[in-house]
Amino acid sequence: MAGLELKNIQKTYGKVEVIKGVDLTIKDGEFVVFVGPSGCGKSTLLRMIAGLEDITGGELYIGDKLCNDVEPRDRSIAMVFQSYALYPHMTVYDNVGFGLKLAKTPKDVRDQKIREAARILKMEHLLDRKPGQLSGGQRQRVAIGRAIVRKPEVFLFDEPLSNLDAALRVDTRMEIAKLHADLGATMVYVTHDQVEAMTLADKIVVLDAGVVQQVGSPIELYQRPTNLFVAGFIGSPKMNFVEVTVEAVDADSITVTSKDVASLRVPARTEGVDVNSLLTLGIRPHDLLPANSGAIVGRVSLVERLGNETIVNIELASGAPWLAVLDGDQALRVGESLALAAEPAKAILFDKDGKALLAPIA
Amino acid sequence: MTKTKLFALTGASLLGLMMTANAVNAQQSGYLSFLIDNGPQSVAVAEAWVAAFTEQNPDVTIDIEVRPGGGEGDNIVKTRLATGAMADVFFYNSGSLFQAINPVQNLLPLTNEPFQAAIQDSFKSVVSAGGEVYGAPFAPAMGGGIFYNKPIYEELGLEIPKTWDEFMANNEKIKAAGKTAVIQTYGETWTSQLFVLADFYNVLTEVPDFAEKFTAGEAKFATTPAAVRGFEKLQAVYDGGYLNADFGAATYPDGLRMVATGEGAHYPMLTFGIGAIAETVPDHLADVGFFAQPGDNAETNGLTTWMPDSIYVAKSTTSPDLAKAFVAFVASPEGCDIRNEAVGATGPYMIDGCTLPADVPPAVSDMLPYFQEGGHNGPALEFLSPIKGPALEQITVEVGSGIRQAADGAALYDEDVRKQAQQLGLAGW
Amino acid sequence: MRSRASLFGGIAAIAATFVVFVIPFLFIILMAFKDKQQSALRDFSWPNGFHLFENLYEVIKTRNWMMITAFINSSLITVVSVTLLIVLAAMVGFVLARRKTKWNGLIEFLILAGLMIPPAVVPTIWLLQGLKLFGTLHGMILIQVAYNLPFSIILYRAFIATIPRELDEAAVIDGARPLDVFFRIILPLLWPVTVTNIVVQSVGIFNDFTNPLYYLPGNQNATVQLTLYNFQSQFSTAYNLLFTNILLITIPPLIVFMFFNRQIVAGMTAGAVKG
Amino acid sequence: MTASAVPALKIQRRSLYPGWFYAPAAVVYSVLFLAPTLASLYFSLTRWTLFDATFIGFDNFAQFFREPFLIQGLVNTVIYAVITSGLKVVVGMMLAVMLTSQIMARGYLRSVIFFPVLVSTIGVGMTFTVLMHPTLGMINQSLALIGIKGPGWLVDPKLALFSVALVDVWKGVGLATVIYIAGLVAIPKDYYEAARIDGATKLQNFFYVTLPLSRPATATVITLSFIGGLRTFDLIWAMTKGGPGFASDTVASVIYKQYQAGFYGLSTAGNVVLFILIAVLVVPLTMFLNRKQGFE
Repeated sequence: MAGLELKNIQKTYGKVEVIKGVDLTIKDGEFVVFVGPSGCGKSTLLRMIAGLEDITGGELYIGDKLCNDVEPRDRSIAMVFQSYALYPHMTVYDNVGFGLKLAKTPKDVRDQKIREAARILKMEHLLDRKPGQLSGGQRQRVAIGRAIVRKPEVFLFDEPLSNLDAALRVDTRMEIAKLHADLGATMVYVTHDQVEAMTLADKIVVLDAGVVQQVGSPIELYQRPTNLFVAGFIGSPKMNFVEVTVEAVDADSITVTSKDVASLRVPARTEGVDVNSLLTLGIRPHDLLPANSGAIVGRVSLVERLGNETIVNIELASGAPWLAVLDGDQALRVGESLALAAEPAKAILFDKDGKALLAPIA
Repeated sequence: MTKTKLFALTGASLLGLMMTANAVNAQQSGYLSFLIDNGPQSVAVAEAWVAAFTEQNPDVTIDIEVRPGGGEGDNIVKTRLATGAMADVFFYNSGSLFQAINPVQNLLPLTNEPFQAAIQDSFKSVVSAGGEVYGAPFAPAMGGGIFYNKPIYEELGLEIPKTWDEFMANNEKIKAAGKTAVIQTYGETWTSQLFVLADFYNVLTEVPDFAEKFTAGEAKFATTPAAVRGFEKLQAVYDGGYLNADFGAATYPDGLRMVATGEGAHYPMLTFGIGAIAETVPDHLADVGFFAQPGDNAETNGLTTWMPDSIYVAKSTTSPDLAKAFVAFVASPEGCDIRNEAVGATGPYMIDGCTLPADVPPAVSDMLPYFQEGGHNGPALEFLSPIKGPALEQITVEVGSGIRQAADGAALYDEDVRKQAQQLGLAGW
Repeated sequence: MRSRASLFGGIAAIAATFVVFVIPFLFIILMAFKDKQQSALRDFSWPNGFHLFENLYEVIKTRNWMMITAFINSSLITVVSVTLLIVLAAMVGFVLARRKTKWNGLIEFLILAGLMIPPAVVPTIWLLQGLKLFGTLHGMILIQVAYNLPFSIILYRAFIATIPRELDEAAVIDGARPLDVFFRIILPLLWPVTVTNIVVQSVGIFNDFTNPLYYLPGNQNATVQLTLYNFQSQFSTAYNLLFTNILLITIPPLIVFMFFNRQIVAGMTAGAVKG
Repeated sequence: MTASAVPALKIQRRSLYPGWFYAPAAVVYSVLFLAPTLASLYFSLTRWTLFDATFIGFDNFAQFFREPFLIQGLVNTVIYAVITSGLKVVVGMMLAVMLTSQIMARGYLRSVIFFPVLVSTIGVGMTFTVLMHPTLGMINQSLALIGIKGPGWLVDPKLALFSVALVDVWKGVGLATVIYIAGLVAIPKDYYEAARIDGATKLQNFFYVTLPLSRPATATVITLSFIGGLRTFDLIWAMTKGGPGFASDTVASVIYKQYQAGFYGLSTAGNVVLFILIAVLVVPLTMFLNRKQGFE
């Protein structure tokens, strides 16, 4: 078993920089998810780990071995592709066993391993079929089977669930989590879906424009995003933002106000923050509560009643569209005015560069 | 120039390679390869000669290879000579085409072989180059003229024409009788040239030095009235409506069959066609007669003659003695007899001592008087001049199909001839 | 309504194709059954008696059983050169479709040039002699490969572009080397085009007439098209034999076709590869 | 900008798509095709008897363009190529549409249409020469049965070229059809369904969906059959030898006749002319077709 070490990894195509110096340590047995919008470089980074893309600069260690110039087959990795990339002309059995065959594994050993993988993934009955005869979910299983049969030290997943329908996606996600628990192998997983990232990851790496924005556990990212991008990307529904003016600065908090927000005192890092300067206030929809004398007032524009909770779209005075997720069923009407209170401790302020002014952990 | 030499050198060294390659299998086993054209007569007679020769020499093996005839065959012969891959012994034309295969460089001289003593000088002259004789005749001399159907002539009471006007008058009567007067077979284009080529004796009677002047670029077909006559005659039979309905698509065998069976009255052709008639419609062989293509004057009526094709030995042969022995065999009276036996007699031989059987077909006996004392004959232009335009057959098809006027055709042929002369690098062009 | 329209359409199509495509073949077949006299009429009539076997015997035994040699030679040339063509062309097509470099333009130019430029015969013969390949089956095979490569490459390249690159990558992750990827993944997936290639090229090479005429002289090297040519003048008065010959040399391509017929259609219909 | 890269470690990893895959094909192709072709460029500038070559500059080209029938040959070549490729596109497309529809006896139709592709050109030429005989030929005899006097297909100078072109289409349309079938089945069904919902008729379906989306197939068919048409030789040679007279001569048959006549330099020059003709016509054509292809 092995961890991964990325040191200032860079990738350029001609003059276009795709990955701009990524440093990352992945511990043995960790489940790491690369998440970010499409085109952020997360797949490229994964393919560089796999050896499918050359590394322009920096060093990649798998275990203790420098792997920049090691052939993929010698990196003890396995990969599951977005399109599964099953070999259409081979049966499931042969698909799963192809790598072993190339490695000249004796036939009986091979057979045993294939059947074991099939058993783990509950696909023994599919072994004689060709990929064309399988459903999406079954193909997904075969692709995973092909990965685990080789007993790699690192599993690489490239958006493996994006071709599945919603229900299947949830099931398969759970299976992958279980697989990780069973195998205890290092897994690197790429997705653009932050829910997948949150549910699966030991550690999430948020990427944007070829740069690592933040690395941390899901809860850390949710509660203490380091910048506007991470704050906006992690969490569903998205965090609400509005521009505010600093009213007063204390030792460990800042009081802000605006057309939309009556003065709100938010715990924060205060260095370099001046009165009257502009900041961005972020509050998650779940952290808003209806209150008669709430700090935030808006007009209801849409109500989605889910029974256990109610999602309310409101339009603030400045025109900013916010969301609030309220507990229980709330009888609200479109057009009526709604006042909301926010728990100041859960609000986050961002400076004009988008950096979060997080209060130090007590 | 150095490049030219380089290529020549390359060619020569390749030639050398080929020779060493051949040497191994040839010396051990008295082996000859023998390249012939694919005409049925050639195949039949070649097989007969090989059979007879190998019977006399049991240790010898002779392998017959067949190539297409016509221009494609020319190409193969040239290509194989140029690349040193020629068979040991081969059939090929005499006259202008013989000159085009660069005999001095490619062929083995046969000048001093004993059998040459019996071969007529007129033949030797058309297979000689640079003072050496390279060939021996494997077929009888031929005449170019007109085959006619005897039963039609008898039925309509026609006389053998001595002038072109008489010929056309005969055609008119035949046409009036509801028969095809003149057979043409442009399905094989070479047959279309006969009216022009076979008219050359008539050209010579009027312009005796035409061939020399033609070679020198001084005489042209279009500007020599006697020479244009051939094209005009070709046009006249078309304009007169004398031709068979399918003249554009009919083939040489069709033409022979038609003239033999009376589907048509006249077919201009070389006399070697007799052999084919004997093979394909033997029952009608006696119905076919032959006369020279008439000119404008009955007094000078005579035949345009063709020298037979020749058998040659390639210089690249590894068994020169065996090859020469085989050629000597072919060019012997015995060889002539085998030929008579295999494909019948089609004309007088160019070899002293060769005789024709007594019962030759009428077409042959019709031809013989032109060769005998008091007869008139003269060689075709291609034996007097190295120049023969390659497009003549297309031009004669055009003139003979009414696509082009005779004078225009003659002028176009002059253009074609000019190109040939230039390619041959002749002076005066 | 609809089915009736398509029924009429179908019958019309069958009738039209019968006249245009089938009758000429029936003509060839009927001629091959006739005797010499009847065949000389060249009409579309029922044969007077059954002469196929004597015609066949006559054609095959002509010129010392040359037809047998010709069939062996032609089959050898066809099988070997088509095999080489498939492997070489697929290799080129594979790299050409997958790897974009500055050479691609040049390579594509050369491929197009190969489709366009008429081969230079005599210099080729000189070259073959220098390589000691002139007049040998090896030489002929290599000539066929060289002349037909561009077409095969074009077929393959277009098809390879439709095979997802992830398959190659999956194979690489599985530990495949380039040759494994090519022979175990790509080549099997190319089967539909390979069928097209086999059919088109083997028929073309088997039916080639010009190139053996020049590059393969000698009786022992005869190919089937040359027999047709050799016999043409010999048989020019015997249409029955001429057409028997045509019929005889059409049989091998016919077998290739019957063998691959379903796969041509199936392969074509398979379209893009599904994964 | 990426100054901290580690060039020292740059061991070239072996590519998944190694260049040496080109090598075997390149060797065969260069030695047996490219080298002789380049040599022929030299020979086109010589008077060449096969035995020796004399450098004469551009005389051969001058002579070639003085050929009385070269211009007609050039025109014939283009006409032939346009007719054959045009008909192959139109007929091939029609047959492919028919064969991909729910027509009865599809297997029979497919086989029958493809079958002529299998027969040798020489055999087809010989057969049709017999069938097109002006009096004895089956075609004209059949026409005579319904009271039509058939034309002299191959012997009428106005018709000969077109007759050969028709036979060429007869022989080659099967291949065009197969290429089109492949192109048509690759068109996703969604387009037809969308068009149907938009209320398109069958004809509109064809013109707005099938035709534009089968453009790659069209490009292939046109390129192949156009080049083939420009280079065509065996069929013309087997059927008319360029005749009657020069009526169906193409550049290729003119070249061959020069070659036959032993004018090797001249004929090689003709080869170069043919190559240029093809390049001038085909290169822009393929560029045009490929540019369009880029949109899909």
